Amino acid sequence: MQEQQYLTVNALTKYIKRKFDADPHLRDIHVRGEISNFKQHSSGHMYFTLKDEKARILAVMFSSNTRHMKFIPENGMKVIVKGDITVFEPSGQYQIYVKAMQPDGVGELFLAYEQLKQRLETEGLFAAQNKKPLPLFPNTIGVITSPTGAAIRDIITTIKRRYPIGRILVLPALVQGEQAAPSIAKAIEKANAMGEIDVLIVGRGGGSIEELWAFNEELVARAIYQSRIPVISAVGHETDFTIADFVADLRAPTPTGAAELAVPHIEELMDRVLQRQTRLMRSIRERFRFETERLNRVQRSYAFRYPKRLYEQKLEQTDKLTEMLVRNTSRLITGKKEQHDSLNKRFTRNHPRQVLTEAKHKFERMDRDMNRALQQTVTKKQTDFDKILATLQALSPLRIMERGFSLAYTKNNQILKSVTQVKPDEQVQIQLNDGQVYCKVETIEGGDKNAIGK
Amino acid sequence: MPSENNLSFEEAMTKLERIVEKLEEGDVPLEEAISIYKEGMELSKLCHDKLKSVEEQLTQIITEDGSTESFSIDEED
Amino acid sequence: MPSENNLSFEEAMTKLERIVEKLEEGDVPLEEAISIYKEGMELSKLCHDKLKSVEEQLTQIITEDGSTESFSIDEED
Amino acid sequence: MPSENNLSFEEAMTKLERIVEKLEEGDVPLEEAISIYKEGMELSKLCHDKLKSVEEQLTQIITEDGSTESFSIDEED
Amino acid sequence: MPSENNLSFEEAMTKLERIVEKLEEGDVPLEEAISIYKEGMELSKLCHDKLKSVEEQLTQIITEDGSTESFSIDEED
Amino acid sequence: MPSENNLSFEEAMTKLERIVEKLEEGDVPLEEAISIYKEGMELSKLCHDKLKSVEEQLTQIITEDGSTESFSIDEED
Amino acid sequence: MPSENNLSFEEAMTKLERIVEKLEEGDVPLEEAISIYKEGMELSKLCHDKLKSVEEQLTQIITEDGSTESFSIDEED
Repeated sequence: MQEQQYLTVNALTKYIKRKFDADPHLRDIHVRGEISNFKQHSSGHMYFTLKDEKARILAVMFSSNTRHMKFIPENGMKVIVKGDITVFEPSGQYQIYVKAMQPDGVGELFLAYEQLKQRLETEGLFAAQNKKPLPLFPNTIGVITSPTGAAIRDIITTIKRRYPIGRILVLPALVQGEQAAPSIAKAIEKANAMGEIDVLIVGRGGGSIEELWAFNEELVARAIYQSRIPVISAVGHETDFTIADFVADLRAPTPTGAAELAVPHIEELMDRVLQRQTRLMRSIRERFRFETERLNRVQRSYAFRYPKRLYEQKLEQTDKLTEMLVRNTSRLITGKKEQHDSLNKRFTRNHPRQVLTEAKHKFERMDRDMNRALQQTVTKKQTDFDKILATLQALSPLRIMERGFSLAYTKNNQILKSVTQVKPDEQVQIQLNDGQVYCKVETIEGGDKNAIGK
Repeated sequence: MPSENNLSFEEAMTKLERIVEKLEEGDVPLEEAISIYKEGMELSKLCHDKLKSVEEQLTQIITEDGSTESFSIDEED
Repeated sequence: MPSENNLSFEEAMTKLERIVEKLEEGDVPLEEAISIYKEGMELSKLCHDKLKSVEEQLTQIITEDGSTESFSIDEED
Repeated sequence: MPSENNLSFEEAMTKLERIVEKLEEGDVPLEEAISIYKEGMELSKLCHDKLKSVEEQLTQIITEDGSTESFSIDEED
Repeated sequence: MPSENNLSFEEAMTKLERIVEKLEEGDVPLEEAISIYKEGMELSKLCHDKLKSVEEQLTQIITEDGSTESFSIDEED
Repeated sequence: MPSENNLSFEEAMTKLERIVEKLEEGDVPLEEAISIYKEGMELSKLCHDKLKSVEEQLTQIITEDGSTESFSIDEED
Repeated sequence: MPSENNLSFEEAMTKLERIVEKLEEGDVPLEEAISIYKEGMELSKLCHDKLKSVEEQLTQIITEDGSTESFSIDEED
């Protein structure tokens, strides 16, 4: 048993408490017993023991639940309590937490109320979705209550004051005693049968729980539930709800309250009509103003106010482009012109005049050189010739004649050296220095060889 | 709009409310809005007149035998 | 432009607003711009006339129904 | 150049722009330049005429619709 | 030299340029130099005339279309 | 010497140059010298004529194209 | 002395030189000297004539080309 797990007391107690809390049979249970050991704490909480002949249980009732109690509990008092069972962990004791307490005896009514309420609720008689809306402007208001007493007076007064155009139809009913429930139920049925009532007020003035009991009966509850006409319950009790209150389409705390809920106030209605009228006018005016503004906005728009802008910019654009067209064309042509001018300048610079001039110079030089060269050649030849001619002349054998000698030539042009070469009458030519003498031989002498020279 | 005179106050109010809402929503075309507005003004006048011109209604009680009698409370006490 | 007369105020306004937007965007071809502008002017006149007519109708309602006096656009605030 | 009369303003402007660009680039032969220039001047005239026509149309519209202007603008602010 | 009249300005300029280059190189025989020069003179005159004619045409266009006044080659700088 | 007429100025000048050189060497027999000289004179005449013709051509260009002349020269600088 | 007429100027001059040399030697008998001298004189005449003829030819060439002379010199500088 060494592996046995040990529980802490706390864990065990928590476990037991959870068991208690989870059990629905320990929830909202009704318990009958006698009070003992009653103590009321200064905080208002009550602590006591409930017991019978054979057993006892600790009980706690917190002040929040004691507030509406209509009696003060004391030791020895027999009561019926309603509450939940749970475990108080620090002491490990189970207790009943009392939520409601009734003295026993009345206790039976209370139990019946609780049971009926639970049943009807389960059946859905209290369900919100089954509640009928009240007419906004009821023509006829049905009132089911006692025709005498404060309740009917409060209702009628209130309705007449608030809504004089509403018709009030009183359906008298007993609201207390044995016959009350069937009487109320019957009145409800009658109201429905009449078919002219728009809303029903069912109720009475305040009283003890027994006095109000008819409104806790199933008969009344079902009649209310069956009603086609919306029902306002008006049981004059501020705190406790009757079954009728739960079933009714609307609950009013008092008859006066019911009348106020049943009809609108005529002044409010008038206000409402006027307010709608105002809203109508404001709305149409706003609409008109809105649309006017909308139109104005459009009319004030740039495009409408300055329609010239539609084309002014384009005009500018066109002008600019045209200007560029002119400028670019002009520039293009100027460029071509400059190109031509510069080329032409180069061209002109290369005028062939220069070439011609150079050619001429060269030609002239050449021409001159040629003439000069020829001249020199000819001159040299002339000079050479002149020189040799002079030499030749200087060496001339005929120079002897300059000294008085002469040469005689035969007719055969032979120098006459011997007399034998001629005969008389023959022609002889004598060459002198300054000319020639032509002679005729007259005689011949000699034969002596050295006759002249020796 | 003679038919509208037969409307109950409640019907007239309901119509009026709807018209007001419709106009306030603003989705109604302008031309329709003006005719709705006209109708609304007439309904408003109708409601106004109905509230203004009503005489006080009688209070009645159903007797045991099922007949209806006028009923008045003792205003005193 | 007889068809345009059948336009409701809202339709005319919507058209008009579109025209203004288009014109203000500025990319409208020149020839189209002028015809759009023309159309816009006609729509503007149409809307203006419709509003004028609404205003007259409103004034008339008030006059007929003396009780709800002094309707006027200026009345607000 | 009758076909050019069918050009829209924008088309004419685009053509003109291209001509200006071409001239700016400077690659245009001299003889072509003059014919391009002529064409450009015609386009420019076409654009101007169209603008003139638009201006006249506008003036006419504004004169006709002089009334529209006044209504709504005054009442505002 | 009738064929040369069919030359475009640019073709004439190109031919002229070649002539100028040749002349600038300087080795041109005398007779060729003179005939080349003659041709150059004609080409230069052709270019000049073409420029002159273009200028006149431009001036004429401007005059016809009075609106775009004062076009002139001088307008540059 | 008909073939010589087909000589260019430069060819004729070259021939002439050779003749001058030969003459300048001085050893040329007289008769040969004179015949060489004769030939030189013809070449010289040819060159002279060519120069004359070129000059005339030049003058003619200027005269014919008086406008061109003035155009290109004046316009310079 | 018909053969001598076929001599060139230079051959004649050479012959003449030799005659002069012979005469200078002085040993020549008078008769021979005289005939040599005569021959020299004839050669001399031949040379002289050739020179004369050259001169005439030159004069003739120059006269023919008289124009040439004036052209090139005057126009220059």
